[in-house]
Amino acid sequence: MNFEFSEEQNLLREQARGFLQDNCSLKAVRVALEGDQPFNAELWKKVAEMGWTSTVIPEEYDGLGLSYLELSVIADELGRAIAPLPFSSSVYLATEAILACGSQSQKETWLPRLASGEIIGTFALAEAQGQTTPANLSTQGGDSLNGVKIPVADGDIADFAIVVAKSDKGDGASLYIADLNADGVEKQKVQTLDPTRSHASLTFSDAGAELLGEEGTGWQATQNIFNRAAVLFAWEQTGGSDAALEMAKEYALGRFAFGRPIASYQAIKHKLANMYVKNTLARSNCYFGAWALNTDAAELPVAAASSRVAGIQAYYFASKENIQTHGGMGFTWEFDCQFHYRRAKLLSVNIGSEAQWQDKLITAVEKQNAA
Amino acid sequence: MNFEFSEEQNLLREQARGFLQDNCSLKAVRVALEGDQPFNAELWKKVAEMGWTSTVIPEEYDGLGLSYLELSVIADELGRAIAPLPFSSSVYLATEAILACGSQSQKETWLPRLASGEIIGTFALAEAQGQTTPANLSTQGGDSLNGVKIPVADGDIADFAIVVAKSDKGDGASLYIADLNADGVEKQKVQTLDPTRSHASLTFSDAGAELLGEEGTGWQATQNIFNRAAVLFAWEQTGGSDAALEMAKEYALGRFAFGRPIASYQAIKHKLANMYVKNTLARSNCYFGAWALNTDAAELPVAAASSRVAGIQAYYFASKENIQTHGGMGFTWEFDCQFHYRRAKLLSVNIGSEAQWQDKLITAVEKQNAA
Amino acid sequence: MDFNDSAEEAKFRQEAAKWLEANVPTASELKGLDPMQQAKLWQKKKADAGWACIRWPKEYGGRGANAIEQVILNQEEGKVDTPNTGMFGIGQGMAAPTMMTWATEEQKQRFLPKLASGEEIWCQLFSEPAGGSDLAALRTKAERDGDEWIVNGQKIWTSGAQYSDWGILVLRTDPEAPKHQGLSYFFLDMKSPGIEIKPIKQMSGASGFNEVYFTDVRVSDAQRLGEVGQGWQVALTTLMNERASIGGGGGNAGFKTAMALAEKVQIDDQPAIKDKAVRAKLANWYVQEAGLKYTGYRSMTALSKGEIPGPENSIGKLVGAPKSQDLASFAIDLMEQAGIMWTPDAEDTENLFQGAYMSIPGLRIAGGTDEIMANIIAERVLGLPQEPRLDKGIPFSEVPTSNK
Amino acid sequence: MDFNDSAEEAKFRQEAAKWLEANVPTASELKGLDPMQQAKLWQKKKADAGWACIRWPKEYGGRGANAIEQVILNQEEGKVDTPNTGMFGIGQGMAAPTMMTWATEEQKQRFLPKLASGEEIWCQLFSEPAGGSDLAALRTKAERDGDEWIVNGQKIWTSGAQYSDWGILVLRTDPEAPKHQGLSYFFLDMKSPGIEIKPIKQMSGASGFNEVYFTDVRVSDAQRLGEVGQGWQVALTTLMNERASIGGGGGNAGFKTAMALAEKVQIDDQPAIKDKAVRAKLANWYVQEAGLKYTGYRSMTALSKGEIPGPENSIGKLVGAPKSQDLASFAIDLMEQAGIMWTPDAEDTENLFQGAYMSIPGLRIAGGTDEIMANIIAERVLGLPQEPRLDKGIPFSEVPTSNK
Repeated sequence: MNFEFSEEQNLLREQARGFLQDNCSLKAVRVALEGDQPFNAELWKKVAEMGWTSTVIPEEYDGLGLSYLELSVIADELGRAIAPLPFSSSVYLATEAILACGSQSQKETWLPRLASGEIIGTFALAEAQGQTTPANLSTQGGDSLNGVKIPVADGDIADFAIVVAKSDKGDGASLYIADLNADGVEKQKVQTLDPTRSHASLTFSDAGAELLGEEGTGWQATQNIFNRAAVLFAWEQTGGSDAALEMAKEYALGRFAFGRPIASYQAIKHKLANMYVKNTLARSNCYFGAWALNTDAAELPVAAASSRVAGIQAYYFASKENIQTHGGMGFTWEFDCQFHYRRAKLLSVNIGSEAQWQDKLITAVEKQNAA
Repeated sequence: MNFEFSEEQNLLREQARGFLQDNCSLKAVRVALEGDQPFNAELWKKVAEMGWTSTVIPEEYDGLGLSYLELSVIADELGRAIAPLPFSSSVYLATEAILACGSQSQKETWLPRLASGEIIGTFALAEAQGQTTPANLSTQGGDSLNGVKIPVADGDIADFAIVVAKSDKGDGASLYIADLNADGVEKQKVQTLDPTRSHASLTFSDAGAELLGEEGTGWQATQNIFNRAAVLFAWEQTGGSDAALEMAKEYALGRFAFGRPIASYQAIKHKLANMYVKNTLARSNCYFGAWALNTDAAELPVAAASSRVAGIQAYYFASKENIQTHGGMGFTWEFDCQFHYRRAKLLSVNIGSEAQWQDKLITAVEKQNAA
Repeated sequence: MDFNDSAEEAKFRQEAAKWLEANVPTASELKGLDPMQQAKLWQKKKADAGWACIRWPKEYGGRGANAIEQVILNQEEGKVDTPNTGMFGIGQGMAAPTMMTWATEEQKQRFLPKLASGEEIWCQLFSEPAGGSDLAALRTKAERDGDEWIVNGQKIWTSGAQYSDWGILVLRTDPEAPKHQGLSYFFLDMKSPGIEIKPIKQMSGASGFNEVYFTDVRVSDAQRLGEVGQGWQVALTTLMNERASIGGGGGNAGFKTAMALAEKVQIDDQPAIKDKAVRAKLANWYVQEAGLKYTGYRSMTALSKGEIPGPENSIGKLVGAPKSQDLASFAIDLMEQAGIMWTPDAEDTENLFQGAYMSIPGLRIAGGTDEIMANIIAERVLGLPQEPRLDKGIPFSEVPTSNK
Repeated sequence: MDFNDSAEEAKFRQEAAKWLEANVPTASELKGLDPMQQAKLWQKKKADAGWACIRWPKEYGGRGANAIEQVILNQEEGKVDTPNTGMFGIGQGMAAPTMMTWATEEQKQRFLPKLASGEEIWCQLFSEPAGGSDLAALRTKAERDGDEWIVNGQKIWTSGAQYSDWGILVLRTDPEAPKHQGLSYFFLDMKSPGIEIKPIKQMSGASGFNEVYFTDVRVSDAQRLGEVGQGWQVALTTLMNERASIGGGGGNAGFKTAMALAEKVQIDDQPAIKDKAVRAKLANWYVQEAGLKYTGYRSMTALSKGEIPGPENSIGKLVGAPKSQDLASFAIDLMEQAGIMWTPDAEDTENLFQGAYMSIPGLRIAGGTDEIMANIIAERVLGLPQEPRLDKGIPFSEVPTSNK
């Protein structure tokens, strides 16, 4: 067995980490938090030039045609860097949706520009507080789109959105591609817990929309897209968890209390050991998730849910206990601990919360056992 | 406000603790664990002579007519002593059932002998693994009893049992008083995790039985009886939790590692602090539970469930971490840590597990809010 | 065991309620006043009628009341709508008890009545950047110059410094003495030349604390409390009153609000409250909140019996703060993706949990971290030994402060 | 990233499977033999064919195979029904590597082949009542007498002492030297006069461990491994091989069995598996088990690349043991009152969780407590500093061992 990334993939990791250290330092994250720019457009340009946005897009659509293992490595590093980019919206969700459900012409229309990073896509599902289901979806599709999607991650900067609308056919939902720069679409920026990732409400009033996939297959499609995205979200969470642990460790080693480093107290040592444990469980689950995603294995639903739950739990714990390890300075605006704590929550409610994925995990295991 | 036990009640506590130290030491518990006696009959006799079994039974039935605050004090101390007695079965359940549902003549028949400890009662609900409900009850009542109850706490030593049987009327269940020494009743001792409290299966074959309360009111009656018993079980769990903490503390203060007491390591200090916190939350909940039980307050269902959940959680934590604090010796047969760990599980599955009471707690809060 | 007042308690409650009803500031009284002016108006009114700091002796502006009467007054005042007088808390709750114990009779006469009446506001300057949990590691130094001391250094986490008239502070008067023996305790005029105050912005966006810089600030030796080198002992008087006064936090973002949310939002097309996993979590939080509430009742009963509540009150913060953090995080999850939305300045319930999520990390740290609280319970409640101390019995100047 | 064997690995797997298929002991071969005899028969068969201890050099009874080949052999052997050879584990896994590093060529020739073939069983005698987590605090002393040492004292937690032929042990040869410097390492004949073995009964009822008492037991100096005073260093060779070898435990009482139980028992008149609270708990345990499983795959991959697995393997036990305890406790709760029933000797699933509930407290302690495992991760994986040590640099005889 070879349950490791290849030499080339590890090389890619080194390059990615080095690049992000130079171009997406914590200072850059702070600029995104405090500035009025919805995202780091310059960084996005560079990231696209390096081909990250085109990683898994087939060469026929001007992509690199690399595997999901390469994308996993990139997700891991983007998470570690808390990158202020619409990467997950555009790459894990919008691109995946078109790859999975798009017609030949839709692929030809959207994929090359997604690959080049020239356009940004996102995924619009939520309409209100609580779990969105076909039963409570209110956005209407058909020849035109009508309804309000709120919040939509990167909705204010995206050029198009994959919109989940109600359908009276099949599984109760259909997917549409909506040009967000067209008439009948109103973008309204909304404030969030993590200003380093912009969110907006999208109001569709007789807006033009193009069906993506069959009518009445949108709900199952959304589940499949989320299963694939869950692995990549989990990698971002795992990368962030490791960065938070390193931040805590560095501070604990340098901070003295009662004549010795706080890192020499079991209260801190065991706290950091617990972070390490949760991070390791998350990372190892992500390895399996990456394998399942990459090979389109039957285990994907289980692997995705398991990675996702582990990633959510690890990042919440690491980000809050990193603050705690920093003591008084930890909860100041001036310190950077807050970045992880904000991002951890953003990543945990996007594409469905911990409780949803715990339930999905057992459902997937039940299906596996039944098979 | 006066949210404390009275001087008399504290005096009773001192007497009870002193008595149990003399008559129910850990050695006595070990005898119950290793011996072949189903319970400590001599201790039972003394406890009855002191009137503990008659605490809340009205004087007209030869009881002491004291309050549930006194009974709470006794439960606290019995829990602390891990007493090998059928006290909870006979006093918290059987006696309460007859007090709550018994006719005048039934009270006259049973209460005086329960008060004197001359007879022992118990409560027979479970028939199989999992939650027992009116829907899956299989024991049949009517003119005679037929069915198997397993396990029944103290079933092999009890003289009579309150049996929950299926009913096609009302809430789906009826309560019966069954003389366990009569024909048609077979007692079969069963092995359990806590041999210091005997259990048995009871097989009823056309056994004589006497209806307790109205037909078809047995399920609601059981819920009411359990709500009252839950407070007293919680007191036993809280008493046991405190004793486990003291055992752990004493050992940690005397045991040295790397040149200092293990009690000086934060890993142990914070473990014991967490025990203290859980024990305190349990005890404070029990205070409110005792008040609600004693005043038959509308808050009883909430107070009982809250005390019960807190008691279960505190005792599980204290009993397992007491073993952990003892290190290698903690899991030997020779040491006494095992007593609490066994009893914690017994008390947590008798009258319904943590999950059931968590659910009951929220149901009770919902009813309170609706009122 | 009951929740009823004793006869005297009932009488006092009635008296207090009667006075409050008659004297609560009317809208017209408060019209045009800012929160600080409103607070001062109300506090003065209470003081003039003998309802301020009622546990203090009459001669210092109090009423000579007992602890339970204070609790009853608080309960009754909680029932009517009065201006928020929180800014007087540190002065009345921490500075005043210290003055009572350590100040001269003259100083007590001068300062305590104005503390009670809210005419003068006090702040507390103990913490320093290098200190944190290790309070006694403070370095701000005071050098003797005749009848005065010259203060240089920096304090941090000072609430209300910007509007305070006076401050209590601990200073290092002998760096060569062992850590706890080189300290002295003073109070000073916050308007003294050389004091610079900078607000600290928290990750929640709020700025409740300040940094206070001292540059050649002169303090009269007459404003020293206790002997030179006795500062730590005096500080303990102040600190004894701090931790009890800090609650579990989370404000309204508790069980009740979370349950209401769970009744509103949906899981599997039915109210989330029907979801067993949601119920189990809510149940655990209910149990914790109830446990703390009734622990409070028990110490109140002890109070009314004249007993002094001890370190066991640390559990309020130790249990409450992490509970509130997990509850807030879970409530946000219940909202699913909409949970990420937060309008920091809005106070509505839509923003309650998000605000709590961002502010509770501070609660787990301010006034003693979770870890310090656990130490307090382990050492002062359970009597377990301290960790080995490498900072004792040597000159403070030689205590390691970094890997260098 | 894939789960396929490399070409060589596939070849080796095939070869191993082929041999196993042809040589697994038949029922008739094993007929009438007790477990120990069956184990020895199978081990000898493997050794004769070069399939025992395959990582060892050929000249000592091994095959010179690499780590991943050992893993493959284990996987293949796991697929066929063979006698349990667990009793050889300590000798082959801990004594042998120590001998390889520290024994004379002559001793290796004498002992290693018989270790490989199972003809001689070894046990390990390190722990002592006073030791516990603090292994080096051992007091059993060896006094020099010409070419021999006279051993007096007590060891504890010795698995298999009752059937072992030889034992490795660490003894205190100089009580006046600092703790770690006064130790020496020996191996001895477990049948030597003066050795008394008493089984330790555990709370679960099992008796896997022993106390071993030494009264004037004589050991030849030729059976010393390493220099006098070098015992701790030699012991580290042995210990390096211990912790990795101890798993998370819980046996079959894991997620799979708990899920099966949840499908069988009822809550609210439907299968418990439909209960969201049950699902959430099961999900968390699945995630932990999967995390450990794939962490194992990662170290196996490292192995196959020739890397040596490090202290990070401590997480297996640190995560696994408490998880198994909570899972067992929860499974018992799922059975409700029937969960209290337990027939200790029965091995059926009806008793699985109860057995686990009673045995797992030992797993959280044996081979390093949860707390020690967390220290190992903190210090050896994360590189955090040790606690201050009060037992270093002073004569062992002066290290405090009690409050007296």
